[in-house]
Amino acid sequence: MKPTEVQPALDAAGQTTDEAPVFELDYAQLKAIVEAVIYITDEPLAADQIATALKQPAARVGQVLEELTAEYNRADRGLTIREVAGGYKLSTKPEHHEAIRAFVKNLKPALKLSLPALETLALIAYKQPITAPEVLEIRGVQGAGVLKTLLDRKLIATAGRKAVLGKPILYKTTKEFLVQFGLKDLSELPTLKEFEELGRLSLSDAIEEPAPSEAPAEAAE
Amino acid sequence: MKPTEVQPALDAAGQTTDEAPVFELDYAQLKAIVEAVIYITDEPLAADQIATALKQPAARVGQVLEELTAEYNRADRGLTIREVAGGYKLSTKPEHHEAIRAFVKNLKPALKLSLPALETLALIAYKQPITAPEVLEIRGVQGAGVLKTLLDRKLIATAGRKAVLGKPILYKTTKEFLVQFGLKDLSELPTLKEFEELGRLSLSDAIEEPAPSEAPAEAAE
Amino acid sequence: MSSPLNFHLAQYDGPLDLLLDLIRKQEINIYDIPIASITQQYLEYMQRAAELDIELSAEFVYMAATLIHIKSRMLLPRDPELDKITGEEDPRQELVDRLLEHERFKNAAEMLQQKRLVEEVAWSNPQINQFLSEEEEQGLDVTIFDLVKAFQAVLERAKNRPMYEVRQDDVSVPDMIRYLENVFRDLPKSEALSATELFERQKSRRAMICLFLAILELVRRQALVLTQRDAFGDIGLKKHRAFDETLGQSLAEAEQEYI
Repeated sequence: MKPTEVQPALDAAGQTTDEAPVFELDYAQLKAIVEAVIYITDEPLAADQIATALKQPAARVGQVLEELTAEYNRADRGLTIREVAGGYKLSTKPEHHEAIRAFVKNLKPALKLSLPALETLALIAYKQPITAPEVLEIRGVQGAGVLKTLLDRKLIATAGRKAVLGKPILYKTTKEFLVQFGLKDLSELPTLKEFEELGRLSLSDAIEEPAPSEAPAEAAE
Repeated sequence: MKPTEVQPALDAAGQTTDEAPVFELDYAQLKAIVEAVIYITDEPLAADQIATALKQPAARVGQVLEELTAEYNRADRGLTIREVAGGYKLSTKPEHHEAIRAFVKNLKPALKLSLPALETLALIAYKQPITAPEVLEIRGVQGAGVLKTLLDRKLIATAGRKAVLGKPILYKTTKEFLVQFGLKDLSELPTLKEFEELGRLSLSDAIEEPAPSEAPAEAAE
Repeated sequence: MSSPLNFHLAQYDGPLDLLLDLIRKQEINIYDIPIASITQQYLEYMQRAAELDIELSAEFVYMAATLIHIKSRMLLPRDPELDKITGEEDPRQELVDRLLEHERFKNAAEMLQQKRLVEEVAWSNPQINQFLSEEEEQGLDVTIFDLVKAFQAVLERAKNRPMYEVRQDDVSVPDMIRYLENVFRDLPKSEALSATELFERQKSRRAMICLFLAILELVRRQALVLTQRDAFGDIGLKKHRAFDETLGQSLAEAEQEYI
């Protein structure tokens, strides 16, 4: 067994915490418990959530998480700890899906979103908070039914009302959206500008382009 | 995503196949896959079951299982591979159960309500102030404990008495209700009309049918 | 090269989708759209759709009008004086901006789809249920949206439910037995109703007395059971196992006794 490391109790800000941990956990024990709690929970666990619940300094938990993540990433491991929606989540590695399928029948096929639904979701992700009329305006189609589907699947949620005439409801993406799409946070989304470049590259005739004056792309936020 | 059913990985005759492995798996890959399948199946997997499904020699799989079991048994691991009912199964180590239970208790759970509670809360939110008999009248059914649950969770509060026979108590939603649902004030609640508009406009379903051909989008609405 | 119209009809999610497809398939420079020919192709598509009885939404018609309007503006000689004031505005500019924006989100949607594909083959097997007590396990994760849905469902149900009207003045015990039958019929056996609430719901003293007698009658005949969670707690009423069998008989006998 690994000797208990001399670890100054540091919190996130790098300051020593005054409270003594309730359980005296040595490093190996802490690591084991962190692994166990990530294994059992269905939602991504944030590092500070773990630290608070276990009454441990955030820095210590952070170190454990880093170590665990690295260990799971080794090629001879079938599981992986990924950072999703601001937390850590255990799952099988995508590359083994063929083999896993041989063991587990009826892997519930996820309801697939149609392209219009995905486009609407993308729009909301990049322009949030945004109202339904604004979504329809940009998409150029009457597709409010898509919004209902996204709400039903908890990929988007309401976010108050916009202070304009009629006070329309604002929508934003949810934590579930980050989970379903494996995103750490919204800033992990590529910027819209990158998609523009992509579109322009697919334009094969290399005609001189009048550089668009005002780049309409925004940073994801 | 969660698998639902375990499929015994035996071929029709229920025998281990002699055929050469279809996938050439190196040792690290095999180990990773075995770890993944033991994690994902809820029922214990027998060694020969795994060997058959992966078309691997039983001895090789046995060795992998032994190695995995030994690795998980290290003190800094929170999980363990146990032999149960002639098979292998991943679970948390019993010595951490106390800590895990404490951890789960500490998790701030999402606002969860039973369907009767949700319906009652919805009625109170939209019709407040409202009396218990009125709620009963509209819902048609009324669990006796629902109002108490909502009161206990501080989602509703009393708001005086109604000046009718029996002077029934009036109920209204609380500040905690607003906090839980992320509302600035009650005017941010979506109206039924807004909600119906979302539904009515759902001309095309946003859920994709099992993808036909390469049509990039759903039928135009 | 195949005709640009050689596509599966009605696969477009709106006019922007169609236009973008026409432009990209023919490798047209989006910043210099030959508006006349694109308009013609667009109208041909609409015509083909009409022939095949494919209904196009109003947005397709509106876009056709927009295209024709742009085309006519392109044909008009430009007034150099006006250009000085308003700036050299290309009549196509707004459309191009919308198309580019649309394309960006199409690409973003594809990116999301790719990410989703990876997620779909990464499986989790959380075991939290083993560590939850029974009561914690139940319940829904709720949002405002669920709240509106629940409200709508309740109103819908109330609208469709045949209400058993108890007249105020001459209400009787059999009336109240029928009333209780109505209230309990669709209730699951495990769910208890608050007796207090049932009483509060009555509009007259006489109705309350009849309800009280009806409850006593049904409890005696084992159609209902009384429950109480804690001492001095609210009295609840639940269906007895034999609810269905005993209720009819109770009613028949009460009709004779209480006339």
